[in-house]
Amino acid sequence: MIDAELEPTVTPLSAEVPALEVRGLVKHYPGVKALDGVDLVVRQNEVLGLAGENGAGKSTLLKALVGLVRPDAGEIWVRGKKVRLKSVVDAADHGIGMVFQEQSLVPNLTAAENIVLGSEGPGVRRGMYRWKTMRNLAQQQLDKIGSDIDPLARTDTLTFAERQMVEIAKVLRIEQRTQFAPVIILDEPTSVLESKEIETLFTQVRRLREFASVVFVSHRLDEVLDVCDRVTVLRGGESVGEVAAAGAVPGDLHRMMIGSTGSDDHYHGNASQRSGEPLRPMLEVRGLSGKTFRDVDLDVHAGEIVGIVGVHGSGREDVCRALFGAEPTTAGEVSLDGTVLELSGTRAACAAGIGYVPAERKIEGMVGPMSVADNMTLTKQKSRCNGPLIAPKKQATLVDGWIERLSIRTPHRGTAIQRLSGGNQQKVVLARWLVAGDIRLLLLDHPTRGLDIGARSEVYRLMRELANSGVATVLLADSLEEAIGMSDRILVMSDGRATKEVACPAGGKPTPLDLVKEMV
Amino acid sequence: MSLRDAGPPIALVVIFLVFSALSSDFRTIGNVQNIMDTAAVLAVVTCGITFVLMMGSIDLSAPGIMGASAIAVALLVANNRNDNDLGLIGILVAVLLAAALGCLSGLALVLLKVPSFMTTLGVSAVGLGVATLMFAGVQPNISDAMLKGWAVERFLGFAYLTWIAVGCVLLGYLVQRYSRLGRYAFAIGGAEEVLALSGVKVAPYKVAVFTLAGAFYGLAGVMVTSQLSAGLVQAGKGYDFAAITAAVVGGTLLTGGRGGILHSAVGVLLITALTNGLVQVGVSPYWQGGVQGLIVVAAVAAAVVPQRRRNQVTK
Amino acid sequence: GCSEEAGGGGGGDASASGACDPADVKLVGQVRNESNPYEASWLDGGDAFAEQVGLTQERLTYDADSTKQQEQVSQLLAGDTDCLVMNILPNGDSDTPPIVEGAQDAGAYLVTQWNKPADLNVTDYDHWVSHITYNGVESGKQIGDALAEAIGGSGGIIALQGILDTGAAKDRFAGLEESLAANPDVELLDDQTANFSRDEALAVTKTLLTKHGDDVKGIWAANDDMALGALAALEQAGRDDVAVVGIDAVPDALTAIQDGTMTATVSSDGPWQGGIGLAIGYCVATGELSVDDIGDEDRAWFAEQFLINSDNVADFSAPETDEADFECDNVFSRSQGAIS
Amino acid sequence: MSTPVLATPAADPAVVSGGPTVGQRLTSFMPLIALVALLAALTIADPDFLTQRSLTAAVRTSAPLVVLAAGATLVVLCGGIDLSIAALCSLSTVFFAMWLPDLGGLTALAVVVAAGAIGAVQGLAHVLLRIPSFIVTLGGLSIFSSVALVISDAGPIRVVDRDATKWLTLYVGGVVPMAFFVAVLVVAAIALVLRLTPVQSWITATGFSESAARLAGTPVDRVKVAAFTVSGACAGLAAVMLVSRNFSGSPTMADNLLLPAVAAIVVGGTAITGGHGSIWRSLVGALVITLLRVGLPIVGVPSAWEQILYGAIIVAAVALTLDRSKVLIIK
Ligand SMILES: Nc1ncnc2c1ncn2[C@@H]1O[C@H](COP(=O)(O)OP(=O)(O)OP(=O)(O)O)[C@@H](O)[C@H]1O
Ligand SMILES: Nc1ncnc2c1ncn2[C@@H]1O[C@H](COP(=O)(O)OP(=O)(O)OP(=O)(O)O)[C@@H](O)[C@H]1O
Ligand SMILES: [Mg+2]
Ligand SMILES: [Mg+2]
Repeated sequence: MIDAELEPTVTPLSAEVPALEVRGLVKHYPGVKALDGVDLVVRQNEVLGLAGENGAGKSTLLKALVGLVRPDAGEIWVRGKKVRLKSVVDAADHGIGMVFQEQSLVPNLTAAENIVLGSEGPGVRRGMYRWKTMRNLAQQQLDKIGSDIDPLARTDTLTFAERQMVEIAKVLRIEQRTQFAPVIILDEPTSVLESKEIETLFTQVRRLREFASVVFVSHRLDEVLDVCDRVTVLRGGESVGEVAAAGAVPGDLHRMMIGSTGSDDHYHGNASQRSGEPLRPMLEVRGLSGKTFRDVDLDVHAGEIVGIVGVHGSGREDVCRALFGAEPTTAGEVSLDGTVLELSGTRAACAAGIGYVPAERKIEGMVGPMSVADNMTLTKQKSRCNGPLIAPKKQATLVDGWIERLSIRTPHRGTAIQRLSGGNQQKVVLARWLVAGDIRLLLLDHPTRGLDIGARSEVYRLMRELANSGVATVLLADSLEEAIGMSDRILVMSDGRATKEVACPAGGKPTPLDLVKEMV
Repeated sequence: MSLRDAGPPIALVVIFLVFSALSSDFRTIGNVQNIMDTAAVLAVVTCGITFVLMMGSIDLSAPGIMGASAIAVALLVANNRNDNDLGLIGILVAVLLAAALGCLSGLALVLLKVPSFMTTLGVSAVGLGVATLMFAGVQPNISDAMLKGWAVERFLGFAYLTWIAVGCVLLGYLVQRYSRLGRYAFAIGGAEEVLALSGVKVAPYKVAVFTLAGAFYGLAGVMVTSQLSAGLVQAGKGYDFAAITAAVVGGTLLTGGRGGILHSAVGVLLITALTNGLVQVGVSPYWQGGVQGLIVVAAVAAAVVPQRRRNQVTK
Repeated sequence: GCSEEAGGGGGGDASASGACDPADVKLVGQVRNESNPYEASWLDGGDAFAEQVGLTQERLTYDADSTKQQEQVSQLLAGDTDCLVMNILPNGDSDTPPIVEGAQDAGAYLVTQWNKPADLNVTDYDHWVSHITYNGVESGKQIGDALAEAIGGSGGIIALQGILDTGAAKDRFAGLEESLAANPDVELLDDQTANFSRDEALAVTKTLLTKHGDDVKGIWAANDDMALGALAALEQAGRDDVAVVGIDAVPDALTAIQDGTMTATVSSDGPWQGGIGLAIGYCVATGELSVDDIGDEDRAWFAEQFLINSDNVADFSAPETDEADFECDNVFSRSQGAIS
Repeated sequence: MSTPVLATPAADPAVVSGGPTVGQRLTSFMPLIALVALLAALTIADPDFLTQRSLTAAVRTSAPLVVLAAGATLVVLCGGIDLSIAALCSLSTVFFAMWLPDLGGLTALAVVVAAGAIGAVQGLAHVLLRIPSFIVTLGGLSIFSSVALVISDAGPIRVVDRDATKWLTLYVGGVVPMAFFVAVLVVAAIALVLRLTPVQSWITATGFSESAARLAGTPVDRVKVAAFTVSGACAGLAAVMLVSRNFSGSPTMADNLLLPAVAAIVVGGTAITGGHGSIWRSLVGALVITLLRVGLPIVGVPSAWEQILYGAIIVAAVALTLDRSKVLIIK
């Protein structure tokens, strides 16, 4: 009975009709034209890449395709029929499903429930759950992507990456929902995955192509070219071109995205710019232990960038939080610039000149409804005040300066940060630690997650600039390449312990393979 | 049951042990029966409120809804005010009236987009008004043997009302664990916006939860009427905060998404045992409220110790 | 700058005795709520009097909320007050002074009942025409004695107190203590408050019954609502050997006395109270009665009350107000003397 | 370096005007519109209601509620709730009556400070023990009631010396009651502090997203304790106003003001979930609630219907005043 429901029954269409077509889609937000007449064609059985800078309109376009954004003008055609999508259900009925850029799972439900949520099928009879069926349905989805997550685990006990896998398992339910070949949209699914998981995902994407169409968004252009057949590039809410993946190089895409030449070799460019030897040890960690890590020793010198790498659950994230006073420790000593730190809380950490950029931007990094300006000056209130009072002019000059310097794309400094694209939000969060210019240690947890190449280079440049001015940086990088490219030294962690330290000087960089060997 | 859920039951056991040590009257079978009987009405109210709290909403409508259903049932079963003698049907109608009032809170929440705090406060006032209209200055006393019997007759040592409460807790547990309504209520408390992204329309479920809660309050109002043999407008006075306290003490979060009926049942027993114990050990009536408040705070504080984290959010 | 006036209007006239046209008199009755039979009957009594003089009564309730009562009264006094007559049940002792001062300043005619601080003298004011109450100590003692007699002069009893910070609760309990002193073999096992509420009395009584078990021979309740709650608790505990007494003579209590489940109560006559306050104020406002002519003993007085038990319950089962009670020369007929 | 996607192209994208739209401006005036509508309705029901004397009496009445709601608004903005305000206010009336003979003219100050300190203790319990504010203040409510009952010997305490509170019973310019004037001053003072200092940012961040606020190094705990302190102090000031009006302190005097005060906050359009709202909104909300409390019975609505109307109107008022663009999920 379950099998019958799971069997995709695909109605073949004539090959010329695109699975999905968008014509002249327009969407205005107050002060922003997010989409300015986008055209897009998704053919049957192809993987279409979508590339564009932060804020180019990718997410907006994709949300319009699943009925979450009501376009102001333009048409959407599905399999040769013009449609009006009013809701996610509508879109699903037309065979369109999406994995959202910001995670969207219910944390207190089991993975199984999340996977079947909204399309429980035989999992619910007469309003009552049939847990066994539900579990089986979910297990089948998880099997498809080769994940060994326990379907009955509560979602909030899973790691970020595991949750991402659940999301993908969930969207694949669309196969059961419709008799058409589905269109599956993946908005930056890889930004939080590790290379092994990414490979699994790509295997899935290739499998999906056999009977479905996939739209794939990523800021990692090599990835895009690797998995996609064709890439459409968006710029400023318009489609500016299309590239066949075969034979293309990331540079081609990048050029189209920004309208000029660029390089994707962004890590290495100026690695050796820093002058002279590291001055003095800025951060000294001795025998730091906590719930998920033990006996961690770590030195970071002023002007040095130290990367920490490790697989999920290595505890590196918690070490970072502990250094910021946001996670309790059980033993160990931490000193900053020769002064022993109490690790009593985030306030004290800030006062000592430590900055922290959390990985989960949406929940921990920003205050959504607050303005860009307020978010930016949240930590360093002094920077916008004269005495105890806010000086609006001072704030405006300061904030506008940083908006320009980091090319943050926002209609106004007073715009709520939640209205910005993910990449631009990240830049605001970073800027928060920079406005006062008194930072000594910066803890960056996946600081470039979701950023486009341009923004990334910008962030890398910033990190280098800060390092050159004597800031010590701890980096939990998005990828091993990033870690290698940016770091002067790399600490390898596994199972909560620092297992190895790898020197990483300019000119003598290890390969990712060297690190992977140390990690397991 | 995970460690983070163990706090309230431990607190319950501790309170039982402490009072048993302090008072020989407390540890009698009769008193345990008394505690269970006394807890019955609060338990039923708490069943209703728990579903609402699970969604992250709040419900202050119990006093009004209980008042309306108490008067309604008193006027529908055999009584001294009119010739009605509808028996069980009368009880059913009173519970339906209560469910309708609960539904009203839910509708105002999803249609007018007014926070539940206000819609339920408003519905409570409406319920009290309706009850006062029906009361019309003359106390309705019931003579219906069955309804009166619920409070008096016993099975295995406990009043029928206590068994009704046990039934409600069981029913509530089943709804919470196995019905889509219960699981969605739980999910709404966890991440309402995600449900919408998954194509689930949350509005009907919200209305249904408030309706269900209203029905529970209605039954509680009927139970109070059975206990007092009379319909009182004030039948539900104070039950709103008492039930919320019981639920929260039991481990249900006001922000939603955690806890459940069994947690709340533990909370109800805890609160009732506390009230009873303070009388049994002879704490001055002036101090009873204060001591109870202190112990509730201490119990919750002790219960959150194991799950205390640095960056934890407490609202 | 600051001043004491709240704009024009109002202000007490020199002479307290009014010369209002009977048709201009505005009658206001204010009690806690209409969801309680005693207070509902009070307002009905007020309506009956108003009809008698061809007027209507404005019915106000304040949900047993002191602040709301003050707010209503001050709003009322901000209107036209020249011929305003108010018959008010203050929520507690402390609520009386501001009402009195407000009425005095605004020149309205005020009669209060039940609650008044002992050291606030009616004779110090000329618009506060009268204060009526029942002798709480006396009633508490009367039912205490009746209870002692019902249990044969010896045994344990428990007491259910009213809202602890009201004068009525305190006086009645003081009466019980007097009675206990006179009946040395009666032992007070426990006293708890049930806030004048039937529901709370039920829970408290159940607990006390399990605590003291068969030692409980009688229950003294500071009002009938609590006595009825105690009766329900006794029924649920399967006890029919416990005597119960209360105060107020609400219809249910009278029925219970008739049925023999309750021992005694003390009459308070809601309909009469609702009418008499308005009547006194009306007589002064229309000039038929002058405040100066009212004797000091009639400015603050105890109204007549009776102990009701199975012997005389039949006489009280249908309380009737006599229109003659409200005639201007007869309004003090039920006085049992000045409040000492 | 890139093509701007701004609808209004400008050399410097950051200076594009992002002021509020007409709709947004209107929503911030909604509480006032609700107030005027209610006043109009009451006047239609009873034309005598709209007199200067009657309005003066109404705003005088509203003063303690305004102060209570103003203080508690801060706690609500931080994402918590303070259920103890009314009980603390009652306790403070007892303090006032008991201390007056000894402290004389300083009593009012002493009561406000003491109530503020008690509020601070609750705030500390909340942030240090990590107990939800609902529970801490519910515990506080019962404890304060008990203490008030015990120290007052369960009865009202008369205030014979009225000079200490006389100033509150005066009128500014002959029409504005001093108590209301003081209440507005308190609201204005709090509003100014919020507007001119970073406190507003801290409170908003704490209310909308406490964990983000913490990780940004915002003094979350201090802000919360401060909010509870101000809330407590406001309860103390409200107590002084009540004593000035009732000539006595009583252990239950203000107990029934809890729900009206919270209702005032919500009717003003402040989100009960925290983050969004303002202290001015609570001022208007308190006036709406006061008009409902005193207006409905005075214009002759029968008691049972008064309750029904009250329930319907507060829901309708919130439907009007809540800015749903700021509060995305209504719980
Ligand atoms: N709800 C909204 N309200 C106002 N503006 C919005 C809203 N959503 C998106 N925008 C604006 O629309 C533009 C396009 O945003 P979108 O999220 O589609 O970009 P994106 O290409 O997905 O960027 P990223 O790579 O950073 O995810 C941005 O300028 C953004 O600020
Ligand atoms: N030894 C452990 N015991 C229990 N839980 C653990 C343990 N190690 C890690 N975890 C849990 O797994 C989570 C993931 O760990 P963490 O995020 O520190 O790993 P990571 O290496 O930073 O992963 P990523 O590559 O995603 O950044 C932790 O927050 C913690 O809750
Ligand atoms: Mg995006
Ligand atoms: Mg991680």
